[in-house]
Amino acid sequence: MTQLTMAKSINEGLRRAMADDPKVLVMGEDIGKLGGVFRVTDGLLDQFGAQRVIDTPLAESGIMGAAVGLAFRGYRPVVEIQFDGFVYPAFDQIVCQVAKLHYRTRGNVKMPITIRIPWAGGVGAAEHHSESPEAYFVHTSGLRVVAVSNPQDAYVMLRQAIASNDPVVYFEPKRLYHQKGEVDLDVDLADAPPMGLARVAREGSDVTLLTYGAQVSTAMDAATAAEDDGISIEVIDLRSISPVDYRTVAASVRKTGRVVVTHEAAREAGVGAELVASVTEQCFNYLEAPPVRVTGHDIPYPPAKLEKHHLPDLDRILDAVDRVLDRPNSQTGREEWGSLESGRGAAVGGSRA
Amino acid sequence: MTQLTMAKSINEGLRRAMADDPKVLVMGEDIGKLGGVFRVTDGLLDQFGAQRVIDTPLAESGIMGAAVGLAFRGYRPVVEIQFDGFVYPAFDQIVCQVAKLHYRTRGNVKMPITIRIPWAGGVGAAEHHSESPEAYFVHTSGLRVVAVSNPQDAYVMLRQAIASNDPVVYFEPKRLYHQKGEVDLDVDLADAPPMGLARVAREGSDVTLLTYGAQVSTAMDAATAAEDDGISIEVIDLRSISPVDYRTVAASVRKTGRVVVTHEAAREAGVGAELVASVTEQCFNYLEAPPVRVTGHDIPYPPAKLEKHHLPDLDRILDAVDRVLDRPNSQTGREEWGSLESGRGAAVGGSRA
Amino acid sequence: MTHTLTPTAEPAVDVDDVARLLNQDGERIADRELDPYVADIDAEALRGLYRDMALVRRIDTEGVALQRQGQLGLWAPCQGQEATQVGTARAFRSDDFVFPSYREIGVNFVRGAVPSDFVLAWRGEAHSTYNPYDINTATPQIIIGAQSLHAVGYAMGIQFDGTDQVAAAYFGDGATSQGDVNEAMVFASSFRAPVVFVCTNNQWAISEPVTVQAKFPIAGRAPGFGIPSLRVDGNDVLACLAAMRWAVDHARRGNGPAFIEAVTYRMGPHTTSDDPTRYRDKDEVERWRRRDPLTRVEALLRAQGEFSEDFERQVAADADRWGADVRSACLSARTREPIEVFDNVYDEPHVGLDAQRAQFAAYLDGFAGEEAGR
Amino acid sequence: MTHTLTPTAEPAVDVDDVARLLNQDGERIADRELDPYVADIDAEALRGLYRDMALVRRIDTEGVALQRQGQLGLWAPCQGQEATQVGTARAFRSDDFVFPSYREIGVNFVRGAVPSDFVLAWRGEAHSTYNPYDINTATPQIIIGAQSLHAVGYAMGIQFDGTDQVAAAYFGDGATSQGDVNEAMVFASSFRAPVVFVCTNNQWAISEPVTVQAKFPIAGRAPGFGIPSLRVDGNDVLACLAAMRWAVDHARRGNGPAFIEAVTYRMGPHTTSDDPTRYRDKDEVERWRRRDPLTRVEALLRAQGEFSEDFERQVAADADRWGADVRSACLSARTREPIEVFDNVYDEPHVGLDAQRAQFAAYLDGFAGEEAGR
Ligand SMILES: Cc1ncc(C[n+]2csc(CCOP(=O)(O)OP(=O)(O)O)c2C)c(N)n1
Ligand SMILES: Cc1ncc(C[n+]2csc(CCOP(=O)(O)OP(=O)(O)O)c2C)c(N)n1
Ligand SMILES: [Mg+2]
Ligand SMILES: [Mg+2]
Repeated sequence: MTQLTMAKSINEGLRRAMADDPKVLVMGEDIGKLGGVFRVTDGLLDQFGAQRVIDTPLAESGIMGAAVGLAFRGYRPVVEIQFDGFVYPAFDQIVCQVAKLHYRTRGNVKMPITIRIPWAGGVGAAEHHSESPEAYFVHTSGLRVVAVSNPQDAYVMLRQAIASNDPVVYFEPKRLYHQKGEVDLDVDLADAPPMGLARVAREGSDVTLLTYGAQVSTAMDAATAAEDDGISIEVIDLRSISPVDYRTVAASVRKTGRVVVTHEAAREAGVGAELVASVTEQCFNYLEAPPVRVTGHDIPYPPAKLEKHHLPDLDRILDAVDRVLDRPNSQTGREEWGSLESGRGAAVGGSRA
Repeated sequence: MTQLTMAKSINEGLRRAMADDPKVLVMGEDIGKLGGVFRVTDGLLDQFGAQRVIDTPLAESGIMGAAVGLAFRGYRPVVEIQFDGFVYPAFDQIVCQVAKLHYRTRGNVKMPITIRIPWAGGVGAAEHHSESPEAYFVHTSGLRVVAVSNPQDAYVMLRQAIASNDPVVYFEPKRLYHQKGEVDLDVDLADAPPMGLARVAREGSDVTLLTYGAQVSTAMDAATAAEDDGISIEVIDLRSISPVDYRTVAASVRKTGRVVVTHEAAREAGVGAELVASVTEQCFNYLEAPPVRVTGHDIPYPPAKLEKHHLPDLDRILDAVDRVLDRPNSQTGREEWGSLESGRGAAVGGSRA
Repeated sequence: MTHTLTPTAEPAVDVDDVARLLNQDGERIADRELDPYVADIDAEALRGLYRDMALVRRIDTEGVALQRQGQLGLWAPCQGQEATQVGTARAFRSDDFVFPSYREIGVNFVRGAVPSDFVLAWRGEAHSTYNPYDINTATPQIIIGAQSLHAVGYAMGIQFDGTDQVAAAYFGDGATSQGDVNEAMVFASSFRAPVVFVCTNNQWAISEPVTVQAKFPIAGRAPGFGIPSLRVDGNDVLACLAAMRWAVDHARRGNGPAFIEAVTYRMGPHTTSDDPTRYRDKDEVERWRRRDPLTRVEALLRAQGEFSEDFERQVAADADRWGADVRSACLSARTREPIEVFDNVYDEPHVGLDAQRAQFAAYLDGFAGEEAGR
Repeated sequence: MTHTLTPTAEPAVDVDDVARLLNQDGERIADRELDPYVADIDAEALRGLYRDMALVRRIDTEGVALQRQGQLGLWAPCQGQEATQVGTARAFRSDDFVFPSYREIGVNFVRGAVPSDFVLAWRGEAHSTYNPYDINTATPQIIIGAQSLHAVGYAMGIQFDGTDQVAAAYFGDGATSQGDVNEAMVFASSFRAPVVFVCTNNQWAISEPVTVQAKFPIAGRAPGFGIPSLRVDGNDVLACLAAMRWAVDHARRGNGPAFIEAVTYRMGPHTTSDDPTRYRDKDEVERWRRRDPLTRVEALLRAQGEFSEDFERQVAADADRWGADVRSACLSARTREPIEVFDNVYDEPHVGLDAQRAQFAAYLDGFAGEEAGR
């Protein structure tokens, strides 16, 4: 066991995966000499050389398409997208090729590509540097999607993602890069919990709080704060957001009967929507209150000085906890979708024709 | 009133919008002389010339980016994406530019772009020609998303979309292109229901069936079939899937207490997830059963000969209706997510490290 | 000299400004640069090329017919492009790896596809049939241009492995407008990858003439990316073979990528769903009919006294056999079981999809009984 | 002649293979082609260019300082690129429309940005400050290359409107690898749009040397798309002005797009978050320091006896004022109210977001009380 930052634990994950399997290579922008803008690939170029640590031209579709070709050739490319907001030029290659080639070729061509994405906000960054695009990939059949919340998971799940024959989108919360945690680099990967399993991060009995990535620590803080009010929150770190380990989720919900989901991404058709819908389908008779989502607003990511009003923080989570417990909360006395009841014409938009 | 196919009614919508406003232009692949692969732009080149009916080079990002520039200049481009599966190369321009420029420029630059997408399956087409990508756009803040189900709506909503100062993704179900319906081309657009409003396509009292696009006719057929079993289904044609008119939806759910959602797109984090989550949040106390989604499977779109096993048809909808009514159905006696209870290790995947 | 003003006039695009070894009358034209690449092509080899083209044309005709008869959902005819496809594909070694697009019937034929491979995808039975590793050919790409990057990535892998294989990507004139194809040139050039790009300029992208994509010769674009290129008569099978051998050789020797523009013509509709009379002149089609890739090889062979009746009969018989085989592969196709839509989405167990599959299996099980009951 | 084999050797890239009107010592070099474009540039005008560059450098220095002092989240310095930015931007008319990327401080300065425009976005107060229509300049683009297409679309609009404006897009050497930039060239060429592409080749894309993007001169790529191009010394403000006037003139006269590659150097880090010592030589930086764009203009003016102490003092004073104004605009910034995150997502009422906004307003209302209660 050793204390490592998440950035370093991912770095170790890459290093050891590359040492163990000559087919593993990493590619992306500025990952060579610079070691990546977050230094996650630091030292890899020196150790493995320019054929396995590839500084690519500045073109994400090109990177992803080349990775597909390398996978055709039997390689296991680990692609770094420099920031969450720069994955979109690669979207076509991801959705139409990476996700579908195994299906298209009836299993003959494997796509063991890991797409690493430094992810989400809370770091005061410029536009496009704080996005949470995970729902796009969760909605894309043929991909697996994971989000890590601590250095140990970051290490183990990266190794598992690289070892998987399926494409995995691997989200790394930027705001946790420099947080340290205990990491056992010598863990037996076969024995470690598979990346598909959720983890009960904290046990509780009143409310199930579902989340992933950096929001796990916010959720843990909320659970601690709620304890003072005598509220016992069970926090589940989903780890894999596609597929979701509903066995663990359902066990919790059947116990608590109350669910809050939180993520940074916009709410509409986000991962939270899937979680609420699935939990409702599976645990309806156990639910004591409608699940509540605490998410980013349905707005483009705002300027850095305003991001704290966008990101679901401890207070917004606790307010939602109050809601599912039917305690006084910010929406008490407000009709749900109150504004809907009034002004039919004007409020629906798009009527200027 | 006149009988028109949906393709023709969209054609008329384009023609009249162009005639009324010289800033409206259409652009895309093969939309000029050919009149589009579905003939939706037939005759427009002759009438309006090559500066307003623009055959573009074969590059969707280019088309969308050029449309953004034209919008900067005060034009109102109507972009045709040739098939649903070809929108992904334009994804970056849509997500980062079309959806965000109004926000980025604090309202100074308008993006009155209409993105027309011939959409969805059931037409026996080759790969990439039957996709349902709508959830990607619904999850993208800054866009409006509509899906039409009949020639009259197709005409009116297209006019409204083009007239809107916000970008609108406008989905046209391919399998309805040749279906005829009554169309009033002289309808007063200001008086017509705004595109944001849902429509109760059929009243009913036992189950609310939510859908949009071509699935509306399947849903109507299901409602008719259910009538024979004494089940009264209320079918709601959402028309706008972002935002959704939850006022109309909630009114129905409060009446029926039972909800089935159906769409062709994959289930995971799809529009149905949002609908179930929102309905549960807003109508929890009225719900008698967990809402059920009847959707495409979470698979890449299958080969044409197998698509009928992928698309949610009348029987699958009726099976779901039976489920929400607690009548015998295909899942009777099965534990929900039954397989989850067994075989923890192997079933979660990604464990081969 | 990029620091002096380049001419502002648009370069004229002339379909005859191409490298050529056989003129329309089947006369052999000397070409100092290309001749060495086909020095070994004797009458026997030439007949082989002719035969390939004839069989490809027959497969194509059969495909169109099957579509017209409702046996295929769609067909993308390659008539007119046989020389481009056969000539270039004959330049590969079997261990080279090819990334074709949807119209490369002749390429797949040369690579070793079997009759069913040509029809089952268009019939809607499968997205693809052959195992790409069996014939070192990827499944035909429908997303315009995407495969160009796959070829580059594959070629990078070849480089890393230190073998002397090459990769190749086929795409159309329309495809050259896509970002992916240009990024592919950037990557290929930067990594000096052993990849050959083959642009089949058949003058049309569905209804759009090539001038919508490029008001300049497409082969002229590659050098700007540092990639040598050659513009070749795509209806001249000998020139296509020679040009492609040059390109493949260039890549195989470690000199990096090369680019071939084959100037040809799509004689038929874009696909069987298309109606080209809406957008192009009959005259143009007729002009190109006189450039038929088969007749000029036939003329050459006849002039050499190498086109015997026996050979003609043999080719006709072979073509008939291929036609029949394609037809019977089509008609005898078995549609997979409903539950098989779930196969191969993932390579490893998937808790979500496995549950969904089980749910659907239960639905299918119950279906018959329920159906009877309704 | 695209049908003969093009050379396989990579063209050498020489940073001195550029059009130049002022050498490093500030000596005027005659250039038959470019001279006419700067015939009107007398000492007064030259001092104007010098002054612009000096003020831009000062704004840049202030930005770096403000970032170091924690007043800005980030800053993307333009030091070394002043001649490229000022020289090219001075070629526009005010009614031309410019699409810059994030590093174009000098372009925005010339276009008429006010002090707060340079800092508020980097401070995180707003994604953008000025109204693009006030200075006919789009908000700086962060998505690499995306703006190149916007410029083409805008230029198509100009064409349709029949005016003689031009549009322009600025992007870096790294950006040339992006599909969008290449598609922009395709569209511009096909539509003969009045657009000028300005590629600032500052030798680096963050840590990647330009050779990762292109093993050939970037200006050499445009002609392959049918676009005339010019490679110019990006540290020579006079040459940049001349080249850009040629390009703008070309576009304005209806001759279609033009492309400028300005060869310069990013003297500072990529952004204030970057540490260039990890990836580049001090020597290289020092070599380029001797090519400073300001000193060579100063040398020329001094040689002409046109660089008076008075002028020097005036420039220093103006720079100080700009520095102070930028600083105070930064320090006096007002952060918007929390609820304003909902502003301007849509132009028209939106039933979903309006409800969400109301919900959040209720939350914010209750927050103070609840906070006190906890
Ligand atoms: C990304 C994408 N956009 C659009 C299409 C629709 N489409 C199919 S073929 C085609 C024209 C292709 O022209 P070209 O590249 O010249 O190839 P050809 O068909 O002539 O062989 C188009 C627009 C597609 N398949 N993929
Ligand atoms: C689509 C996209 N990918 C990646 C980035 C991250 N990024 C920002 S600047 C930069 C380098 C740009 O280099 P260049 O185009 O040469 O411009 P310069 O910074 O030198 O002015 C990169 C990779 C981005 N902003 N957008
Ligand atoms: Mg073509
Ligand atoms: Mg640069």
